[in-house]
Amino acid sequence: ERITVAAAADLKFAMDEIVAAFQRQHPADEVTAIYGSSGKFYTQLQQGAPYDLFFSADITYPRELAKAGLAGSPVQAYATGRLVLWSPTPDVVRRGLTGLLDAAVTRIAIANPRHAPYGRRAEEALKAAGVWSQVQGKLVLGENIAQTAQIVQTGNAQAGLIALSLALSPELTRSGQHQLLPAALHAPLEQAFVVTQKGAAQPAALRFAAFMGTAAASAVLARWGFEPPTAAAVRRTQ
Amino acid sequence: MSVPAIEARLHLPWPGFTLDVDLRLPGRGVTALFGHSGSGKTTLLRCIAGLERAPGARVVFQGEVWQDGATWLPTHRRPLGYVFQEASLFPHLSVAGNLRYGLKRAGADDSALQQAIALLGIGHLLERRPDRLSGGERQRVGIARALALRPRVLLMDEPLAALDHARKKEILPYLERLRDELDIPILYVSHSPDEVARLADHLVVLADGRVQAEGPLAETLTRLDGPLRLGEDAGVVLAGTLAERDEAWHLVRIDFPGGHLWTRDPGLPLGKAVRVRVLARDVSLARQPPWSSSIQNVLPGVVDALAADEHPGVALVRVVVGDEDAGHATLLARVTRRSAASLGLEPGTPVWVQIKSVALLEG
Amino acid sequence: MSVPAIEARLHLPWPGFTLDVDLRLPGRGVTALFGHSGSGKTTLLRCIAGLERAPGARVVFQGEVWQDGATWLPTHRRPLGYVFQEASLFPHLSVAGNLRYGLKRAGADDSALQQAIALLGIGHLLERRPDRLSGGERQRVGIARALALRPRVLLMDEPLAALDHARKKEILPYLERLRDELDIPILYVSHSPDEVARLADHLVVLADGRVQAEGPLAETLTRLDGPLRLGEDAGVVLAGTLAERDEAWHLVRIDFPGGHLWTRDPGLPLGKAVRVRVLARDVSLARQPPWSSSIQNVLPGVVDALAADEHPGVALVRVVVGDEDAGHATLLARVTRRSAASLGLEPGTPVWVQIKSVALLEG
Amino acid sequence: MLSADDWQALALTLRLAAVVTAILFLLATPLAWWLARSRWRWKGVVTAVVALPLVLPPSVLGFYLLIALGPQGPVGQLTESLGLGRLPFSFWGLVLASVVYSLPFMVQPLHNAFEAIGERPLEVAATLRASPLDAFFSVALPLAGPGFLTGGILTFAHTVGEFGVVLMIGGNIPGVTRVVSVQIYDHVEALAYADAHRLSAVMLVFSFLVLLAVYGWRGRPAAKGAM
Amino acid sequence: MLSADDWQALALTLRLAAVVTAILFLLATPLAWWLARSRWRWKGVVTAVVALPLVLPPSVLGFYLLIALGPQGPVGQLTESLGLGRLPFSFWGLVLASVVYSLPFMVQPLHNAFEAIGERPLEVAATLRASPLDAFFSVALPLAGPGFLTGGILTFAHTVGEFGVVLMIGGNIPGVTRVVSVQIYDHVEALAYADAHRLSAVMLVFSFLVLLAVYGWRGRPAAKGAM
Ligand SMILES: Nc1ncnc2c1ncn2[C@@H]1O[C@H](COP(=O)(O)OP(=O)(O)OP(=O)(O)O)[C@@H](O)[C@H]1O
Ligand SMILES: Nc1ncnc2c1ncn2[C@@H]1O[C@H](COP(=O)(O)OP(=O)(O)OP(=O)(O)O)[C@@H](O)[C@H]1O
Ligand code: MOO
Ligand SMILES: [Mg+2]
Ligand SMILES: [Mg+2]
Repeated sequence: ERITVAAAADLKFAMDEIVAAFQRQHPADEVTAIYGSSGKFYTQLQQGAPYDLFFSADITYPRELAKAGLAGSPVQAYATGRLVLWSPTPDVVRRGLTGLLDAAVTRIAIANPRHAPYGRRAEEALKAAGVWSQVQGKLVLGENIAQTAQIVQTGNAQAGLIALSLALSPELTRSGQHQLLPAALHAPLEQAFVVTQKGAAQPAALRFAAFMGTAAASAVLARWGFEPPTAAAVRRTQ
Repeated sequence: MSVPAIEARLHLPWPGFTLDVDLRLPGRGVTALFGHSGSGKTTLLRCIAGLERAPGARVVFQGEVWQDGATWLPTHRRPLGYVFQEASLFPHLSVAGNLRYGLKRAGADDSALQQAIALLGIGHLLERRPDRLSGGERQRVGIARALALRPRVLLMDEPLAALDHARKKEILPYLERLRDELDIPILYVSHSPDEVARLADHLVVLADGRVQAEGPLAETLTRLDGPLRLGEDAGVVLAGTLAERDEAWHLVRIDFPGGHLWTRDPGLPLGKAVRVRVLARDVSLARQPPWSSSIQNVLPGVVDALAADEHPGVALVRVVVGDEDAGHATLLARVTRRSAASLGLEPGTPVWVQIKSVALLEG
Repeated sequence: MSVPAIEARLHLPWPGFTLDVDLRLPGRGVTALFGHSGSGKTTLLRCIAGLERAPGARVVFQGEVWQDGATWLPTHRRPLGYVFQEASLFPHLSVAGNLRYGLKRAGADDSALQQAIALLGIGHLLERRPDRLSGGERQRVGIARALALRPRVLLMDEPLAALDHARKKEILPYLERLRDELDIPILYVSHSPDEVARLADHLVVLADGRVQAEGPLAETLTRLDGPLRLGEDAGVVLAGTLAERDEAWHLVRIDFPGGHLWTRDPGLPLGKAVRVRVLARDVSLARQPPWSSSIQNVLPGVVDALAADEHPGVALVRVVVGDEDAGHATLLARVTRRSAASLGLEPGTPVWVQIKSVALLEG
Repeated sequence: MLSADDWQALALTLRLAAVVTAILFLLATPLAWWLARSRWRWKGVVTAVVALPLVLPPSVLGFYLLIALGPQGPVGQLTESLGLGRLPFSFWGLVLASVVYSLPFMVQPLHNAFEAIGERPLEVAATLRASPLDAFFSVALPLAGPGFLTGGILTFAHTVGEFGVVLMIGGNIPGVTRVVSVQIYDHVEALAYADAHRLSAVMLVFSFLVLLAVYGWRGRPAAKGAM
Repeated sequence: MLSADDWQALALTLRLAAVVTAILFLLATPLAWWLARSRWRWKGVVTAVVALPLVLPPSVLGFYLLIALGPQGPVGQLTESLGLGRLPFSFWGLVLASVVYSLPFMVQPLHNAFEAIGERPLEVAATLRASPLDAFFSVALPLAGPGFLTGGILTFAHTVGEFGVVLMIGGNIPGVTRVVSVQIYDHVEALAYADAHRLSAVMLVFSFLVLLAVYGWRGRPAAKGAM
């Protein structure tokens, strides 16, 4: 049985491993994971996209889907993302968010706050650090968090606020360093998924949803820097 | 005009030029369209072919209505052959491709094409692309392409203008044969009085989009007052028969109502009907019978009328030759006014008509 | 050929055709290029203009090397005027735009253009777009466009082919004046022996890309054996002067070495040098002086040579007129062989040469 | 060198581009012909409408197509009532979107090419008994050759290079809608640059060879003129 | 009706498209001329190279431009050593990317148009004393009119509609690189469909009017022919 999982860009590395683990347990199932911005998947699902599960980088999109009657399962929180300050220059990383005011830092990459959950949290963090208005002129916006990572990774921005899960990737660890931003600087990145209407009819989709609750899945998520879902998120999804 | 005719009533107003004609052309033979540059010859042909759509016009060909009121037969259904003024070959086809283009479509077989290729001397060009041809070569391919269709009427817009005399001399008899054997009417635009006199049975003179003169060739040519000033080429055409052959000297005698003429042997069988063209410039007049002159043809006649020619020093004299029994023929002579006076020429004067040379036209 | 000449040594091999000429043309007057369709006339003009690049060729114009070895003067720096075989007007410019295109670039003023516009009768077309012109109108615009530049040499590729006689008659004298007044050489491709005889001083006959005959017009025309078969248009051109005027009869007498001829008054001043063309077909021979004939011009002469003409029934006779004092002239007569025999014509026979008509060419 | 996924994406891309180009040849040819020859007074409006897809950013076009073809959209309801199912996220949905998206790239060159032919060749064909349809095929089409070449290349390439529309309406489904452009983008986003480079290189070399073959074959053009 | 941001994006888009079109007129004209007239044996290779940007998906092109123009890239090091700073995420970076991206859309129609002129008009111009350069401006350019129109429209529109490249290399900076296509996309992703519809509608109507003006002005083409 084949199923398609649409996953937020920050899940790129974690989800690949989860899928591999799942398939080891269910050799008959074939899972294809595709990655992109949560907002685009939401738009597509509204128009009947043939995805069986939707892993968002937040909790709002899945809830909206459920509200529209397009979900085939309850919304389930699966992780809490973390934001890091990443830069190829160790000095910038060391000095933290206030260091971004430095004249040597001319460009800072964040995801687009209007529709990328990581972007919204980045904006909150910069505001909380009191530098938002000063750094606004330096901001370049990625369409999603993976593209944001790629902007800094290629050196086109001296610093970026990206997902910890991406910062842990071999490419990024090799080419720069990161500093975890205190969780208190922004609202938690509550991430949730739903099985879609189409997926509800696919036993494999339900099996995959169930697999997310296993320790194996949680271990992978933890290894890629995701924290367990917050109590509030779990509450809201029930 | 006993045979069904071509009827064309056209009115086409353009800024600066209006075509306005009402013509009935004979259903066989060559009709020459004559007229200054810009007088509307091409436009007339295009209207007849259906390439130009004159609203309210009427075009009838041998009883078939091609255009009238709501009736409109599109060009490709009109059984015509058209030679454009500028040889318009398809640039994407070879010469052979151009020649064969119409064959299947017109349901014609290969024979007319092969004949046309041989006649027009384009056999060695068949594989060529049109942009590698000389001007005259292009024109010849254009002519062959139209002839290959075996059309029921030929519209030719200055087809020979780009060709040399030798080539013309080869093609003209072929067109004559076409006219006679296929019995199809030909509308022929030409600036060459030579070609016209040779080919045409009927003449239409256009000026400024209107018909200025029209009629059978013989009539139109002997009109002394006509608007048709052929200048050096004024003359008459006589219809006769090949009556005798002088093998030794390669000459033939042609009898016509009113007399006979000796001319070079064209190699045609005795008894054949032929036309001879006698130019006014080749005719001199004398009051006494000349002798021991190289001029072979001398006929007795009577002056019929005199008229001014284009130049004040010259006159055109119309002379009638023949008698009650043999019939009559009219000839034109161009003489200086001084000679006319010194010879005392006036209507009724008996004269000897000396004809220096005669052009024999077949058919 | 005392004046600096045009020198053209060209070798251009194409598949199926090779141009191979080595010409020295007079630096003034009209050189007619004659030859069958496809004989290389256009190609020759194009090489001289620099539109076709024959490697290794040599083209020199009045001492200026236009092409030789590494030397190559691009077309736009050659002070020539070119009339294309197909009137090639710029489709994006009006007639006026086409005419003015070269003016500034050649540094010419308006006067030549105005003259050309008037002469070619295209004043009413100036605002027109080229695709709204008739074939002849396009050609005339093309001629005017080249003339407006006041070029130092004119290359004309069948410029008058699309025009009617009346129009030609208007343009030819203008070209003659150009030739004489501007003193520029003109290379003139034409299929019309009429035009050639009238305009040309020098003749080049091409066949298959090679020069078949070449020389001053008068010489080339009286060569009985020449490869140049003018057919109906065989004849000679005599140079003379306008010596007397007969006001009453609108005639003039033209004296030339060897005799005189009466012809229509062209309206030129007495004493002017003129050329007259006498076609072989207009000349008859007699053993006795004719009298009371409308033929005005009768000269005594002696048969010089006889040659076969194109038709076995006809002969071309070369006759010398004049004497020790007055000088000599050569004339051609076309007579039937039967007449030649009955008159006993052979070299040395004294004859009366009757000339029926004469074409007066200016200059 | 390439993964099976990469090859699949390549094959899919070629298939998509070929189908779209073929459909557009059929669709755009009569349209361009009509545009080039009609004298209808509102022709300008039609020309402008045909050119409109040009200015729509692919993502926007994709969005509107998604809405139109989706279950609530007019086209979507039509296709469903016809039993064709839903087009978004299917190969034929991509085809439809690409046809709309690339329409002007086919129409414009053809329009120009047809216009450049002029009246005369068609008049000649008519005097040689060719009906207008016949003349269209035997004269206009061959003479418009360079236009067809350009239109075909622009369309094919444009479809191969398409990204925004596919991303929106294709949904990135392997073997169905995951074309090369999307696959490379995925490699990039996954920071798998080496994979991206390899696939890009293969595509580049392949495209280059195709273009070279086309332009090499085209050779020296016929010397025709505007006069 | 539109927000200030929307207007800013619109203005920026028009400016970008106008600059790119102008640059490409200057760049592509000599290139297309050379392609149409040269008889160099490797011309086919150049033609193919010029057409290559066609097949590169915009996102991929954007990615490679990002690398090339970035601090480690060859162009980036050049621009920095010239004191021009870095191009990515700047207006001129967008211009550069768009020029590369749209090059074939300008070159192809011009190439066809120049080729269709043929030799004759230029020969005539030469006999009328026009130097090759002069003839180019006074004869070839006017005769290639429809090609310029098509090239201009394709380029302008293609730049207006560009998305993938801008996404990669633009960085979505308001007033600098946030063009309309990105702005609409943002509206869509932010689920602000009403905003997206409004901006799309304004852009559509505006583009339609521009195209209508252009094609209306163009009117009936001159009757020229291939014969
Ligand atoms: N581009 C070309 N390539 C090969 N052969 C050519 C090319 N152009 C012309 N020819 C051939 O060269 C010969 C000479 O052509 P050219 O145009 O000079 O003839 P022409 O004497 O001007 O004839 P016409 O009186 O018919 O115009 C012809 O046989 C023609 O077929
Ligand atoms: N499309 C057009 N629109 C307006 N006037 C035109 C158009 N085509 C031709 N004319 C004009 O119509 C008149 C007749 O043109 P036409 O081509 O019939 O002349 P023609 O007798 O064939 O002349 P030629 O002997 O020079 O070929 C000319 O004055 C020409 O300028
Ligand atoms: O994964 Mo997102 O939707 O790019 O923040
Ligand atoms: Mg005409
Ligand atoms: Mg020629």
